[in-house]
Amino acid sequence: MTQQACKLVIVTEKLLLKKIAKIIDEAGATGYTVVDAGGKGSRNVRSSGQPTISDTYSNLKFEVLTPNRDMAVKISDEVAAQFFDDYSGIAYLCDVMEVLHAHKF
Amino acid sequence: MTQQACKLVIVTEKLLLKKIAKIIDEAGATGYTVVDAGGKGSRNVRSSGQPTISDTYSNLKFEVLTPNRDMAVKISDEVAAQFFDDYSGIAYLCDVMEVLHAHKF
Amino acid sequence: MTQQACKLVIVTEKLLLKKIAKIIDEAGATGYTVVDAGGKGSRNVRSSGQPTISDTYSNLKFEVLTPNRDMAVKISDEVAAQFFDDYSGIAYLCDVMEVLHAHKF
Amino acid sequence: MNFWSDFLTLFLDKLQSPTLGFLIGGMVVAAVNSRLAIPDAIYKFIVFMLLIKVGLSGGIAIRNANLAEMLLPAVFAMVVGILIVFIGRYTLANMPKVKVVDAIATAGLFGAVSGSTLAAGLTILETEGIQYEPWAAALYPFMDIPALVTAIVLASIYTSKQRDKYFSKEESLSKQRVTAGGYTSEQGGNAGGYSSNQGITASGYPKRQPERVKIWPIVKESLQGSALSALLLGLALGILTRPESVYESFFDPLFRGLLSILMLVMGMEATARIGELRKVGQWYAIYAAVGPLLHGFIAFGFGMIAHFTTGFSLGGVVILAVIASSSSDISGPPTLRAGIPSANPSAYIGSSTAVGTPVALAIGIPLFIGLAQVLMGS
Amino acid sequence: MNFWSDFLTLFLDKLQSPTLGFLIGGMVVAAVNSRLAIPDAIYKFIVFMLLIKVGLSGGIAIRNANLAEMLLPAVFAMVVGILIVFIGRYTLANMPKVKVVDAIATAGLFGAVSGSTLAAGLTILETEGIQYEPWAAALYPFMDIPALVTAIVLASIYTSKQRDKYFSKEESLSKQRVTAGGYTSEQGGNAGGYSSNQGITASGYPKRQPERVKIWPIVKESLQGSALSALLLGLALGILTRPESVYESFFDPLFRGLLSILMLVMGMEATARIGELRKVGQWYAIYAAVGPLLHGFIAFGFGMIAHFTTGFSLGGVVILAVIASSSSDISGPPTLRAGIPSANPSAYIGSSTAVGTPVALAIGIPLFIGLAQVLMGS
Amino acid sequence: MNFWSDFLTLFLDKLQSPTLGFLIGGMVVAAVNSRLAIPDAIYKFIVFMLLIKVGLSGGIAIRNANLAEMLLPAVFAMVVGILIVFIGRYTLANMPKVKVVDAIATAGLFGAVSGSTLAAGLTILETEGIQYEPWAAALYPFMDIPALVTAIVLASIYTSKQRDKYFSKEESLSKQRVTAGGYTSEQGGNAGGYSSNQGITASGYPKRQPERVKIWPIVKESLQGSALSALLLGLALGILTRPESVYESFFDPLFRGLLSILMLVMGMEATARIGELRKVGQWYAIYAAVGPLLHGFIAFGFGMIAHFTTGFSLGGVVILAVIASSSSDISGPPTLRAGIPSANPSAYIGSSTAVGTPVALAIGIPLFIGLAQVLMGS
Ligand SMILES: Nc1ncnc2c1ncn2[C@@H]1O[C@H](COP(=O)(O)O)[C@@H](O)[C@H]1O
Ligand SMILES: Nc1ncnc2c1ncn2[C@@H]1O[C@H](COP(=O)(O)O)[C@@H](O)[C@H]1O
Ligand SMILES: Nc1ncnc2c1ncn2[C@@H]1O[C@H](COP(=O)(O)O)[C@@H](O)[C@H]1O
Ligand code: NA
Ligand code: NA
Ligand code: NA
Repeated sequence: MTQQACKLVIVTEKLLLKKIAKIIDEAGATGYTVVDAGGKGSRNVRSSGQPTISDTYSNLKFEVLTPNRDMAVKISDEVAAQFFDDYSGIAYLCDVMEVLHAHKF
Repeated sequence: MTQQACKLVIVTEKLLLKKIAKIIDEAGATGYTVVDAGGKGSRNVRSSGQPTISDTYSNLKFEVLTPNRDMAVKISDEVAAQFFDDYSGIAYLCDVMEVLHAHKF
Repeated sequence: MTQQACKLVIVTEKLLLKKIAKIIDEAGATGYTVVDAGGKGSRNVRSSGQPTISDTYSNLKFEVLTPNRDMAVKISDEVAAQFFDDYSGIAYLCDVMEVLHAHKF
Repeated sequence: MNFWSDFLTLFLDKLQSPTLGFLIGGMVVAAVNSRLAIPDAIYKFIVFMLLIKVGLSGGIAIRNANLAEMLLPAVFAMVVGILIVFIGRYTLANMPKVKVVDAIATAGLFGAVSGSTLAAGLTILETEGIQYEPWAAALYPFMDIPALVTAIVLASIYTSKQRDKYFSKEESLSKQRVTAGGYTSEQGGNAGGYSSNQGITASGYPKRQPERVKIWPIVKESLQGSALSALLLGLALGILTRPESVYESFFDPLFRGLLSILMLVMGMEATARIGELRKVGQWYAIYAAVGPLLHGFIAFGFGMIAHFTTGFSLGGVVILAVIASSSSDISGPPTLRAGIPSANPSAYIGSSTAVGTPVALAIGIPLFIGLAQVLMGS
Repeated sequence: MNFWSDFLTLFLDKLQSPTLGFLIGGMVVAAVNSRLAIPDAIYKFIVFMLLIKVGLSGGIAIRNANLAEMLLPAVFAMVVGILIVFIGRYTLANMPKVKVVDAIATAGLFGAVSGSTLAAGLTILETEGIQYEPWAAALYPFMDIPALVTAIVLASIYTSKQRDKYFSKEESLSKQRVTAGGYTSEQGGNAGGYSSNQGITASGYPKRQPERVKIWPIVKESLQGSALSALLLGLALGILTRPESVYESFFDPLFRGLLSILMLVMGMEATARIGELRKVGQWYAIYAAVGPLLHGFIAFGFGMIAHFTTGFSLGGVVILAVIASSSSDISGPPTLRAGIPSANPSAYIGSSTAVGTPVALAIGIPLFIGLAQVLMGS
Repeated sequence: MNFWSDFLTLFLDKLQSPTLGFLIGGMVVAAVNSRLAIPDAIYKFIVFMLLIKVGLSGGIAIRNANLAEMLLPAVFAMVVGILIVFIGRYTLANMPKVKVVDAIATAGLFGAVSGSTLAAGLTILETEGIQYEPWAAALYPFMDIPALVTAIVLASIYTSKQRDKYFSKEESLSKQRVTAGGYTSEQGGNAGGYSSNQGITASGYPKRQPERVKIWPIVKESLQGSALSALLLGLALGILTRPESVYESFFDPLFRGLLSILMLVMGMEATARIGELRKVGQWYAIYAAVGPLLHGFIAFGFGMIAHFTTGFSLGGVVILAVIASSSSDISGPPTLRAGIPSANPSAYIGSSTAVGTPVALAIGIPLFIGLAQVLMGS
């Protein structure tokens, strides 16, 4: 038995890690995956005072599998409302053909 | 000439790197891409004895482009059968519209 | 109001970072996201003289959201033409269901 | 005119110290686009080593010190920290094309303290053989935290006033987009130049309620920063345990060398940030060049009051001036990013790193030490 | 009652050493949620530096040593390592709500050895001026490897017995899901609380065949770990080359300082892991608090036998006790994760890092040294 | 036959030095698949520390040196660097199954200089008490840059000739795919074995125009490399500031220890790269084993000319030989990857790291020092 799903992708500033993780949890998602990312967008504003020399990436990319579009939009709206006025960020939705294996979904 | 493909995504614990790479190779995939990832899921069990303080991510995310769904499912089943009893992990399948350029596919 | 988009993914060698970023910019994309990646492909040629011992990944994965397939193909063709003779790399296109939030798209 | 010639000689002499040499070396290295880089892990560890060393030596010495003496200088440190923010609020923030929140954040960073500048100051003081109170380095948090708190509170008051204006205006203009928030709502101040005109959003953003600023979370946030934590940890260990053996065999001998490498990083940073500063306009550059010296002199003045009233040493006066002239590089920026999220980090980090810190290090420190030496001689 | 009062004085004295100060400092720093962090690269490098130094000094000294003397202590180290695992198997594993595999893995980690605890023990021995055999640090692998091997073998025997039971039951219950594996098949022991009820899978998982445990791969895995590799590399270089110049100019002088930073990390770790330990239940906490001291005393006893029969020094006895009371923090966990995959890492890492190591460091080391000093005095 | 027996004794003696011990230790550690690893950040920092130290000590000494003396050795360094590339172009590149661009890149790397090999050579020279000119280490860039430039120019000339042939052939074969580029167009030289036959591409690749090679960008690229930047920064700081205090308290005492750890990394690297070298064929191995000694002897010869004509010291002659026999490990490979993109990095990095550097370190250095000592004695 496999299941269809949506994948919500959020790219934003590193210092929001904990706050966004909390929003995802509270929305009822079964989990999330996060990777360090760099990038360029429209704001292109630095997020921290860390040295740029030999700097590692200062963005994060969250990927959240959700069972339906609604949960994804709910998370994304909450994140955007709280943070996207002041912080860099983008959120988009991808199709997942099927979730093949998961401990809980 | 471009070609359609499936993208298999596997997120699991870091110490399985070599073993999963071997499974992917043996399934006949032309390659794979892997990134360091963090995340939260249902098990949420630590995989290593490394310090959590200033820890880097302890998950990996594999992405494998396969020419068809069957190869992806084969890899995913093999990985799940061998590891997902004891280790954290999730596997899902995405659509790739087209592979635009590849040295071999 | 949300908007559909394409996601172009390019995995290639790290030392091309700046050059590819420039191509993306010049093609008129609103931004890009980049993460460190490792991987195996057909060429499997090392890209740098850095130690392999405790080496971090030597590939990069670019993800560019573009409003249409044409811009993505344009970027990908330019990158392939300039670099894929001599450097490892793969480029593929995914569907993005919708861009939910973006400062500029 | 003996004073001026003495002072000039001393000042020029200090410019040749290895500390400054590494700073300028770093600037040049970055300017010629060298790929030389000090790994992030090393940078963070060096900062830790320097601040824990400063803390340890203070802590060891404090055991026998009379802490009552510290009262007046500590109060002065607080006063200076708060004063610096207000100065910025009523000068920089009123300049044309300068956004008020950006200016307040910048003033907060200049009021706060840089651990590396402090370390450099202590080293040069020791090289010159000038005495200072063992607890002088512990003045750091007394200036740092009040400055950051003041900046965040001022920004918050300003933003909520703006918001009130904005919302009352908006009520009349029904159906206006609500996405904008504090940033884009400022007329004529959109220095960054980005508007969310083309932005897309799945559903409208809900209105945010203005909140009252709480002081304690800001203080906690500051104390939890890596720089202050290391300093305070060192102080505590110095006072409570007997770390002399490790201090003498490890922390002390490595101090100067690690500092020189940190100076290299600061130099590279300064060059790398120049571009960001340029984007936000020349008023920041002017503020960042004049501020450190002005702030240092104000603190020097307060220090001299303590010198004459309670016998605060001239070395201590220099330290007070150095921490006033320094601007925070490690703990401050993240605290401000969280506390004044609508301020543009390029403005305050660019000002501090590209101009403020080099000025404090290369001109401020030699200036204040030279001044103290002339005063000692007289 | 002279013995007890002497002992108490000595014990309290040791509690003020900088080594412990940094450990406790680290605990406090993490407890107040400070953002102070020692970068991972630095942590790994410090571990390397400490263990190669311990190896080098051993190797240099061993050149002139009579290695025949090492025989009995080495055998005792092996015996103690294996014994510790069996103790855990028949105490902790029988407690209610404790899963057997988790308990065996925990016991394996407590039987194994911590390089940082060993380094701390050696430093304090040297501070106290207590002599020990140059090869004593080389007892490390003789206890570490047998403990890990025993744990993995015991767990494997247990798991395959369970599996047999399970499969024979299952044959009668046709069509039951096969996904479960060793973990969920245990009745009443599902401490982690996760079941794969809601899990989805594209196709059924095939049955896994029980395999015989092979010893050599476990030994190899242990020897290849970074901690043991560094120690053995140091030993080999100490014996085969003339590294005195580098040793004296580099590895030795940095030792204490690096150790103090490592203690800070251990302290921070301990606090960070407390939460995990809490999840797995109080029996682990009790085992982790009592185990190190019990194991240390057992080893002390064996050491005294060697002391009286072959003249093993009292310093050597302390080292034997310290490595017994320590629990592995670097090499052990990954070896166990691979060797007993069905065990919950939170259980064993939590027990070891949050309670076991602080107890061994803060109570074990002063205790055993105090004991040795009292015995020397008498 | 006194010469040979003297030489042999001296040579064997050097083989026991800790520097070599760590190198061989690293090889063994990697060969037994140990998980011991020196974090990347540490590795990069060590390289920085060694080269800035070499630069600083040179710079401090140069202040009083007569730089006119440097002219002849610097010219010889350039000549040797260029010569080495031509030797490789007309030997290795003509071997069967060896691709010309790969061979040229390999020769370029062997002509270029390794900072770590230079550091090891300086250390052993100092241990042996052999004098050398303070500016001798500054010969580094005079050999390094010309070698890399020559290699890139030669490769570029070769590639554009090939391209011309290819395109003129192609014009007659209309509709042939253009994807191929320099790499696949070489008949019989496709050592890597990959062709783009199965490759897919959204649209045809446009033809690339042959470009003229520009020298200055290559020189700049070399100077901007982290190794050369650190060396030159050190030199500049040594000459222009007074860094003696930091040098003596920090950079100098840590030098030997850090070098020993770097040797460990080089050893691990050598083993790790052996596999890559095996893939590209035995001619690379032979070149990499013979090359360093041959290049070293050539440089030794040139050095002796300078010795007899301008009094260049024998220690200086050894340094010239050591940098000639070394092959670049840090700055060279990225420069070549960018400058000769069609060359297979496995070929040149494998040759240099797996064989060239160990040969230069373990045989070259003792050989040239032994030779110098015999010549001094005579
Ligand atoms: N068109 C795009 N494609 C991929 N990533 C993007 C794009 N636009 C923005 N991003 C990512 O989103 C982050 C924030 O964007 P912004 O808020 O526009 O500065 C950037 O740093 C990028 O990592
Ligand atoms: N709903 C989800 N969305 C994205 N990633 C997930 C999700 N659930 C689990 N993961 C990832 O899969 C890993 C293992 O999940 P689990 O086996 O459920 O602990 C987690 O650490 C996450 O990185
Ligand atoms: N089938 C594949 N699936 C995912 N990633 C791939 C695949 N093939 C190649 N790659 C990635 O593309 C990079 C370059 O591939 P190549 O040019 O074939 O060596 C590899 O290092 C991988 O990271
Ligand atoms: Na200040
Ligand atoms: Na133990
Ligand atoms: Na060379």
